[in-house]
Amino acid sequence: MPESLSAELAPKLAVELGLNPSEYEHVVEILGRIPSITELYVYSLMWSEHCSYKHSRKALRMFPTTGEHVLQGPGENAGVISVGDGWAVAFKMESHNHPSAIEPYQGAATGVGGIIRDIFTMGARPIASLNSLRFGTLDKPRQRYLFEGAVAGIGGYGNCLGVPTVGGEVYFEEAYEGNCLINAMSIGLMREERLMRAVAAGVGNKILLIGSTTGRDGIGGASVLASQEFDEKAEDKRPSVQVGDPFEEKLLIEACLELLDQELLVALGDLGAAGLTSSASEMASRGGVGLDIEVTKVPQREENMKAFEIMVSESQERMLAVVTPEKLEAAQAICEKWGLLSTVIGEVTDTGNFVVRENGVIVADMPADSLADDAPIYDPAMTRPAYLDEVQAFDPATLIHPESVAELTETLLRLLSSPNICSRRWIWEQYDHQVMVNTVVLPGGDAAVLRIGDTGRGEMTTRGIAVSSDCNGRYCYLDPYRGAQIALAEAARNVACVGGEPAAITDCLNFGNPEKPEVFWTFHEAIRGLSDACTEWGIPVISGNVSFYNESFGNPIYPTPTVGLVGLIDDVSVTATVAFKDAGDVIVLVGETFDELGGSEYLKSVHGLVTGAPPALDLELEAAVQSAVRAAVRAGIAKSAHDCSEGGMAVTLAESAIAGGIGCSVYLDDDLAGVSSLFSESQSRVVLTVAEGDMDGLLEIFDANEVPFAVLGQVGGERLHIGEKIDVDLNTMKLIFEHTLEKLVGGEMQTEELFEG
Amino acid sequence: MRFGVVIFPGSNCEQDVVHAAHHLGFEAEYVFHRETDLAGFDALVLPGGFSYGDYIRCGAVARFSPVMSEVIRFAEAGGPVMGICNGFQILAEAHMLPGALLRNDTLKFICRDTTLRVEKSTCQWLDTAPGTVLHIPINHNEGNFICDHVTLSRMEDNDQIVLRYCEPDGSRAEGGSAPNGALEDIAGVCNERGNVFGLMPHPERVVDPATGGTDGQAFFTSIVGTLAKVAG
Amino acid sequence: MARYEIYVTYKQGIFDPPGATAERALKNLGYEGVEEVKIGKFIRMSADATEASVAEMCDKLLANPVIEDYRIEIVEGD
Amino acid sequence: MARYEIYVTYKQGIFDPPGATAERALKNLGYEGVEEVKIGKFIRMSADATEASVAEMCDKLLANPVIEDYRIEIVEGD
Ligand SMILES: Nc1ncnc2c1ncn2[C@@H]1O[C@H](COP(=O)(O)OP(=O)(O)O)[C@@H](O)[C@H]1O
Ligand SMILES: [Mg+2]
Repeated sequence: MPESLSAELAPKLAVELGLNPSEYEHVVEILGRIPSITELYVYSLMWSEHCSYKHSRKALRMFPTTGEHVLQGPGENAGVISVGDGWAVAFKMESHNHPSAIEPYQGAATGVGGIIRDIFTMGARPIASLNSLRFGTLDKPRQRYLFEGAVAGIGGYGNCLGVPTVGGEVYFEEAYEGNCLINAMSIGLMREERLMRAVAAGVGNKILLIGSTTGRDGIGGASVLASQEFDEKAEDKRPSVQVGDPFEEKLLIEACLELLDQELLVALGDLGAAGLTSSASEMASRGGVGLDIEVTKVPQREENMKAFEIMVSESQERMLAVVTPEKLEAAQAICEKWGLLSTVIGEVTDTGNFVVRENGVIVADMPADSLADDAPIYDPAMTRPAYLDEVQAFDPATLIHPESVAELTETLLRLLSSPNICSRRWIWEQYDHQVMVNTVVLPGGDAAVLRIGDTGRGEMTTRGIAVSSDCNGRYCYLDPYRGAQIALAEAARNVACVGGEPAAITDCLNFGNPEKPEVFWTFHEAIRGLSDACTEWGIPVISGNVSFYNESFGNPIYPTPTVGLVGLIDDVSVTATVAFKDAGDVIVLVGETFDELGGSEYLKSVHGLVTGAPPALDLELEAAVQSAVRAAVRAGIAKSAHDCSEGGMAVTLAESAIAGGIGCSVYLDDDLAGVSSLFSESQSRVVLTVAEGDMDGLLEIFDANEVPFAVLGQVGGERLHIGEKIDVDLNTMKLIFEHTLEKLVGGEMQTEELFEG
Repeated sequence: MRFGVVIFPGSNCEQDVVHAAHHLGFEAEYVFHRETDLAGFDALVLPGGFSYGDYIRCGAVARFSPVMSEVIRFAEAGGPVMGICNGFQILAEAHMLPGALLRNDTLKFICRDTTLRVEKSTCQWLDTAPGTVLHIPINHNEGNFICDHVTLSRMEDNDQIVLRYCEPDGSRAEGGSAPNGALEDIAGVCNERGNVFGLMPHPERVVDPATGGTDGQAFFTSIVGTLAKVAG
Repeated sequence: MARYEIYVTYKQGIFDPPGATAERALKNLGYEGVEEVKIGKFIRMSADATEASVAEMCDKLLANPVIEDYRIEIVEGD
Repeated sequence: MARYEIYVTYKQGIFDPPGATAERALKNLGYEGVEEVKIGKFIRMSADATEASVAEMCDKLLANPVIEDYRIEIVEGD
């Protein structure tokens, strides 16, 4: 039996490690004695918010998680769907917010590294990444530093691995100033039969630790950084910052996939938050077996490490595998081939206990399932925040709005120079978005499209996936239920614009302190909204991540339930981009514009307001619009497709014109005031262009889907001309749209000056 | 035609090169960096990526891989060797090509389409007419080519400059057209003999029209003609 | 005008992948007696500035205080 | 076992993008008296090797003679 801590010290240390008194009592009860120091560390980490989901677990049960494509739902390292012809895709999104706020480059880089390990752990080769980012406004040097560093870190890590980063999103809002969000999504491809689960089995089998050495870096990272509020003292927690080694990770990918190809492994798991502790205990509890680990076998990069330090270290780029004794030699030979350390550190046992030894002496002996399954589950209190009534009652009609063509045109230019709308080229040009030569639709449009196949082995298909990540935190702040639904709607609409059919989503739920009833209410509403829409549209949630305690100086961030959606495409040779193509093409709006300026970028950019009710979302109409758009794209009729999102119709038209290098002339016949007609962010709208001769076919599709539509005008010329509302030449728009971000990042100017200049 | 595509630890464009070769109907096979037998290959490609993490300097460690002495021997015997991106960096570190590649002057990684002008050169890997403008993407952090003046004029005299970054119309901008600060807008160079060729842009990304274009095809097809000439 | 030399290195306990790679590569090249290779930055500058002001530059820009330490040396002054 | 410190710097005349950018950034931050900022590498190692052997490591791997110079210092020997 391990040496217990003293009866005085144990409860005090427990509190310091983040266990509350009743959780500590529960540990004592499970063990039937006072825990040893190693046990206390292990429980405190496994029962931390980050690892145990103790505040969110119940609410997450609302999500629909099954569907025709689902091979693996939530509960494993990543969800997996089948994409046809025996191919499967694994994906998941995860946050690395707090580490990135301390050290943006390494925080973001290791975030990418972590989520990619979750993917190849499942047996899939990582084939694409996305990133969803939130910062404060770029007029603050610290925010520029965080943004630049995070983008460089994401690129630095992903580029080195040779995994294309094909999409993402970024918003700059005051609400994220003290707590940036870095959500990384990874997608991997495999043959269905290769699906691997992290389930330990086979008494006597060896536990093999593969990859990097273990140091003191990131000790307690998961509990320290992700499970408490973030304050100015955060900088003192510096030693827990980890430096990523993408080269090691690249070798791990190759070695692990080769090990799986040769069927040398019983189980494979990655070491993420809480390191060896969580990886080993999860494997054991899933398999209903015990594990016996000797910590001194773990290769260490620092001297005199204590057993508990080794067990909880979050040193990056490590994997844990279960191997039968017969296959051990072959497995280690593959690790050696890739220049990786591999060390047997223990064995699978039949005791059901997770036993840790130091030089043979037991320092921890815990029922394995108690670590994962006996974690506390809370039912946090909820209160609807008082501010909601006030914001939702706001009527934008009470403001003075621009009306003349000159004023409206100026307003459009102002929106195109908004950091939330302007081109993200500055970001994605720092990401390798083409490696693996499967990227069919590059970043810069609505959704990215990837061809499915293994180019390296010549196993190509015509199938593809379309991917998008979305969430407008402002909408979620103004109405979390609807805002979360819009996040899903927008992701699905983006995917429809390239011809994709939504198959499943992952999510990353970024919220404040769940122990605050108002925060928890927004969390619960967001999940409810997302679940209702997922159920209605038949889109399951197959993986996800919760990030709480995103607060700074006592204020929660906007509720930010980021959605990462994967859609399916049968034939990647028939897709569409946002760019206008040829003069004479007819411009058609699918859907309808309403007087909905609440929560809009217009209200923010022009009036400095984040208020009002966000746009309405009719789930049925949204589905019909998407279905019509998808049909038009798949029929090869749609020459361009672009959904209306932030900035409204005017921005959508401007973006398509800029992307195509050709203008348009349209008339918006909608009885609305100019600002509403142009900048309203009404949902369920997509702008399509078709050759004149294809109009009949298009109308048939609209008819079959029963969608409202309007013919707006024609592509052509070098100006964006919106009858009686806007008239501006392409180049003026392009210069503003394309260069805002790099200028803001360079600190060369503030948005305001840029516009005035 | 059989290409050998050398994989160093950290290479990551090898499958793209193999795909390009297959797409054009050629054979291509991976050669692991520990291998020392290159028999049976007509031409070798060192693909892009981050060999050894690009730690110390890009290509600095890969240069010492066991396969490299064979690559050098292969080239010395006249065998064609092409280094793309990281492959170019490795060839430069191994002194099989002149010059060195510094950090982009923007200090940023750059992944974007570029326009390149084919120069008059002795390069065996490209038979495209000089003056032709090609669209080929770049994807690197350290593609800022540099060499001393003596080397530069020797390369010019020997027609060793194969590709230059240019404006879409083929001209070179006054302040330079290179997105990375490369000396004289140099994007690709060959050795005196013309059989060893290194370039920063990624032609393999624009071979399969489904995912790019076709401007990169000549970088894989020209060598066939060259080898036929030698054999004939 | 003084000339400064600044040495920037990872803080104790922070993993240094380039150093580790260099060490492995040197060993592979046959230099087996090599250990604890660490790679940092070496910055030289001329500056009409006090050492305190150079330290400030390090804190703000030249080093990343979250993961790096630095040391400043004055090479020659006037 | 001796401890070595190696300073790798760009050769005279080679443009150093990180150094130039750092110089500009420092000036923007208000440190106007800053000039000739050059950023190189600072390598430390323990080695059971002579200085000549360390020089060999530099020639082969740690520095690129086309663009870089290096200087070796022994910190302590035994
Ligand atoms: N952080 C990012 N990383 C990579 N690509 C990004 C990022 N942010 C935005 N993008 C890309 O820029 C384009 C426009 O983004 P966004 O305006 O969010 O699109 P949408 O409104 O259609 O969701 C998309 O192609 C998107 O993938
Ligand atoms: Mg869109």
